[in-house]
Amino acid sequence: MRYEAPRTLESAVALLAGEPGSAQILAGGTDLLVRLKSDIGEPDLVIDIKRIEAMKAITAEDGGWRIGATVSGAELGEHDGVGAAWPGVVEAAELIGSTQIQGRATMVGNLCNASPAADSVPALIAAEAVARVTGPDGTRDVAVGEIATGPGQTSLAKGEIVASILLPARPARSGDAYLRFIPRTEMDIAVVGVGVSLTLDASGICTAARVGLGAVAATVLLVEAAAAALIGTAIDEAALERLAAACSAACKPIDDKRGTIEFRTKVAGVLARRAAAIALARALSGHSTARKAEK
Amino acid sequence: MTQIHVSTTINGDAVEFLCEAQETLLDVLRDRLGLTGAKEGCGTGDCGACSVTLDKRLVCSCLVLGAEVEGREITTIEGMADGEILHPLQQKFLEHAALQCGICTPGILVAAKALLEKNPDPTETETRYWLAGNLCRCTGYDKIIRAVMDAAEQMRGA
Amino acid sequence: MVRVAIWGSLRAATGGRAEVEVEAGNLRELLDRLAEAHPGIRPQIDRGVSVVIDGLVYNDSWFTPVRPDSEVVLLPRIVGG
Amino acid sequence: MARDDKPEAEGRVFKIVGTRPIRPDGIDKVTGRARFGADMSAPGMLVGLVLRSPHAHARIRGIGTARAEALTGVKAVITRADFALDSGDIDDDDLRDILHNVMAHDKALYDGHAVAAVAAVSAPVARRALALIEVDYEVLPHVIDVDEAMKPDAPVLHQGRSDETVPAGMSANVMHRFEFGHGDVEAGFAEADVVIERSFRTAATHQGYIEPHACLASMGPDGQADLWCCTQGHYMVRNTCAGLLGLDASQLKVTASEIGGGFGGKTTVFLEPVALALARKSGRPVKMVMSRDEVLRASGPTSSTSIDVKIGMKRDGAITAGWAELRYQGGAFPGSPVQFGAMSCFAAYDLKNVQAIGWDVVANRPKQAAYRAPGAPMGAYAVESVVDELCEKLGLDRLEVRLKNASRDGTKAAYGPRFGRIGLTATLEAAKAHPHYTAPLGPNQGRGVACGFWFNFGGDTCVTLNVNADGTVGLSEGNPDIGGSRAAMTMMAAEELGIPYERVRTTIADTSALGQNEVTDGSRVTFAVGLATIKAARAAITVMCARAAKIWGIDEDAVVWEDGHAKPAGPNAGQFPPMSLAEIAALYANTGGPIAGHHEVTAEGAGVSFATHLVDAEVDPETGAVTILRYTVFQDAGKAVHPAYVEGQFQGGAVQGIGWALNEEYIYGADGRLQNPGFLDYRIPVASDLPMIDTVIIEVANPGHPYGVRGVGETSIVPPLAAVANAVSAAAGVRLTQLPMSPPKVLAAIDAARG
Repeated sequence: MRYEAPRTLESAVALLAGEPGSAQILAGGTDLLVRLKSDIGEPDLVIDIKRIEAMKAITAEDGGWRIGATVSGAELGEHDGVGAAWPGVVEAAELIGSTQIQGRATMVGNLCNASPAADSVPALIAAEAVARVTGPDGTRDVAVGEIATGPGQTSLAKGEIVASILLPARPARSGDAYLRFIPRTEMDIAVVGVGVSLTLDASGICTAARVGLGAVAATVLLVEAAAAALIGTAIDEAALERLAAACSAACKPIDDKRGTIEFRTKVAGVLARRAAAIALARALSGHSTARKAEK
Repeated sequence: MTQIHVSTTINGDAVEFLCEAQETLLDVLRDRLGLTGAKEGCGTGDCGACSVTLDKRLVCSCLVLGAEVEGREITTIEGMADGEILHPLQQKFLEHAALQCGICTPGILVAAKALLEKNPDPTETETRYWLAGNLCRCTGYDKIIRAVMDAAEQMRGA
Repeated sequence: MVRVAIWGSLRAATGGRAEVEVEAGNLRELLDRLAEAHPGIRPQIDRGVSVVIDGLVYNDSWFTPVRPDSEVVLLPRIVGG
Repeated sequence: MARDDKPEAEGRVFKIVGTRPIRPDGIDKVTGRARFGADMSAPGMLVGLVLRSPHAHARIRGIGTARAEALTGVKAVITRADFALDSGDIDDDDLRDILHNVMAHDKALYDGHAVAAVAAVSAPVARRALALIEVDYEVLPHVIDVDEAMKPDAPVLHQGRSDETVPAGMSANVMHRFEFGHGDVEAGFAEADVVIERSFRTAATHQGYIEPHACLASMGPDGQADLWCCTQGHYMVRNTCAGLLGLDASQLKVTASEIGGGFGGKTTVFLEPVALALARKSGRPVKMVMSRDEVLRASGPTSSTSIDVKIGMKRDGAITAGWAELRYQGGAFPGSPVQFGAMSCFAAYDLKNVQAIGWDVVANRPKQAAYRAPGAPMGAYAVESVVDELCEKLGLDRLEVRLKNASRDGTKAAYGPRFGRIGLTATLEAAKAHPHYTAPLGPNQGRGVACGFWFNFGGDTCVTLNVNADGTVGLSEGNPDIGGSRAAMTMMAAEELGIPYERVRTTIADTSALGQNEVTDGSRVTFAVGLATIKAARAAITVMCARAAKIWGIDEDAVVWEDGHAKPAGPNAGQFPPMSLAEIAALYANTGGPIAGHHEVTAEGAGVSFATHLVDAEVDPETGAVTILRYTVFQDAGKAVHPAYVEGQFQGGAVQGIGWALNEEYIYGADGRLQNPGFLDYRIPVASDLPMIDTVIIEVANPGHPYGVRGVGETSIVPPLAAVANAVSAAAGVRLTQLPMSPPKVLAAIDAARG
């Protein structure tokens, strides 16, 4: 295994594209280093992208925020602007691992690992976030939901790197939230994860909604029926029940060591209802309520 | 195998070492530099026994490559006391009997110090969540939490 | 004679009796006499037993005195974690 | 009779015992200086790694090591053939099983079973060498579940190992049957107003010590060997390794490192004989450290169990009969702790009619090792769950019913003997009087109570106490300090000698320095090593009194020891100013030579111990998630030498029990491989899962110890499984009968109860 730490995105892409053997991007490394030790995955080349200045930044863009690929969960959590605009996305990113993991793990890494249980991805999908992908043939913008194609599989072509994620500008009276279920209070992989983003009109009627559902299928799902259950309603109890039913109906989970099909299916609905209630409260209050308050 | 030359700062001292690409910072600290205070309890970032700070950020040294720390600043448990004067956290851990076997203690002290530098007045809940990545199997955490809260109070008064 | 209480699964070796009597002045004599009188107990004595004499557990001390009025209970060898 | 003896300690006023000094090894452990198993290195050291079976059950038809041996940097490859004593030459069943477990013989018996090992110049080279070893396996059918393993048609691990207690016709996987009890249970059930019978299951759990097994071995061509390792008992390691490798015990010196937790899991050997064999073959020091994956797959978790319990109760709460049948799988070799489950499960109750039957069963899992009060928590869980359900059904107070039926001084225990002085009712009374018991509960919250018992243990113990010329004292003992025992020994030596705590330094000696010491297990150390420390101090005092007598020219018997000074026994003995320990020590060379005291004993007379736990839990009825809200431990310590470390034992045991109750479990796939060999999915409690753990120390002196000490380390893990299960059942409104009570199980139970 070789280690390279290029200074520019272009040289990182060139290294990645030019490696005849296997190559891996090292951002936070919290998944990659575990894989290195598991015997299945010592690649020929590891490309550390943390020396690339342009990827370290969080920048305002068109009323939204662009998050660089090497921004850690801790750095994201300390950024007031992103937290105010997208509290659900930030709380999802902050749920990835322990304090120690937060010091390293990145949201882009979480996306590119393509785990169906990735915490930040349901929230990013609900936020309609867009990944900026740079490769040998240039740069393209891709909806985050199109990055993962299956467990551990992505749509990225050889040599392509996700350089940043754009969280778009959002209208007034919007709110988002992310909830996951884990058996402990920390240090677990989501058994179910739900991200909800919604917008209200002046009369409190929901005009737009997106619901992302994690750990219940081979990839994180965008559940349009769940969004439809909210849109046009005041997000009353009946709407929340329809939302829950839609989320449970969308589940295609497996039985594994972390949960059963029955459990995941039911809890997806429960969490969707609870997350929507938090998102609603945030939309109504006009600003983020305390993240991580819902312990 | 060609080794990588790394220049870094550990506990305030300039340090140079050679390592292989796949070696972790924990391997380097323990096996190449003789700094065995950081422990390997899992090797996968799940136990926190190898906690150090990297540019003041709390990390698991088992999830950092040695090659990554070129030009960075690392602090370990060996850098916590000031000569013969213990850090207030170290002193409070002794007074509260906040360790039994002591294997998790270096990681927990490093993590607790990082907490108090960021938040000098943490609640019990904040302390528990901050330390959730540091497993302790002996104490049930009670005396650890009390020691951290007590050290925080003393440091605020100082 | 010392009366020795035998645990349930060893009673196959004592003709079903829950208590047997042996002539013994100390722990070693007690175990020797037990094994002689009830050969079916010997495999368990070889595997290890503890002996409770008047409420205290003894594992190895052969010359621990046993009085005729002592309450003696045979147990599987007690260890711990 | 002994149980009527007044404890020597009764009424004694202590100066140091009962205080909370800073532990002598504390600064080393808060500064990173303390050296644990993996922290030692030696010049020219090699790295040793183990090749492990990927199959749950497979015949080993052959092992090809030539390609691995040919790899540059590989210095030794070993298999079972490299152990001098093969199974046929060892007539000790236990030792043979240990060898079979350390390195597989003709069959691999579980996922993770060691089949070969290498020593190489670096870890990467050793890893590459492992990949070059060719093992020809014939995969065999396997069995994981204890009830499945008992079926007549189950895959069989060993033929002909069942002993004389097992009835004919059972599966060859059944190794032993135990039965305890007295009275007539059927007659007892006939007297009852209500009889409840339930079946319970508990998953296998691991001790979860944070320090993986590690050692460093070296051996010369003359057979002299040194071994450094993390263990609960380096004398056990010495004896076992000498037996497996054909060494004289005197040739193998074992030094115990600091130990990063054990809880029973480090009371046997795994890597140590392998490292010695590699060191012998390579002629170089060899260091071996397990990964966490290896710890979980191939060290010694405890049993998974299947238990039936039937209890009868009268309307007034009197228990008329108790019956239990316990089935424990102990992994791939005989020796599950089922007898302790069967002996202890009814220990808290004074019963006229009681019967407990235990079955020791093997299965294709790692050989179990002791885990804190081995076997007892599961039995107590089942019995205390049924007692709780009876109280609920009859509308009776749970503590009152336990008090009504509680074992007391002189009660004939369910396992046979009469109890001496015990503290069970004191723990129950303390719980009843505690504000926790009557604090209000909110919606979806429940309160659980349970009692627990452990035997405790004494065993071989050697202590040497040297009085230095400057009046300080060096104490050498042979038990690794796993949770503050150096502090306790230092305190007891200082107390007995009458000198300050700071003037005594306690060292854990290597195996060449002292005689045989039993493993740090059975909650024995503060009791047995403490007893030997006090006796060693008394021996030194006898010497010092004799020296003072010589100086004063009076009879030895005319000198007494008080407050750290030799004094004339009375006016008739003469008028001499008291001589301090330091004054006597300073004159050692003029009065007869160096001054020491020592004591060697197989300590007997450990006092049993009881605890009562109270816990409040909240259940989220929509997800099955459980939150532990409040927890209080009431336990009899006999005498708490260092109360802070006694509290620590109570708290640590309670939290391990909470983990066992809620989320810890060995999860196997259909292929018989462990699916969760890491701390991510083997979920031990983290700090944010817990409240503070309150403790109440009860002190009912043990007559078998000069200060009244009872062991405290193990009893604390016995009640929590049941206490938490009772709290969760109350909060969920449905009785839960399987551990762990992970959210999917709790939610399924709630949904099933609602129909």
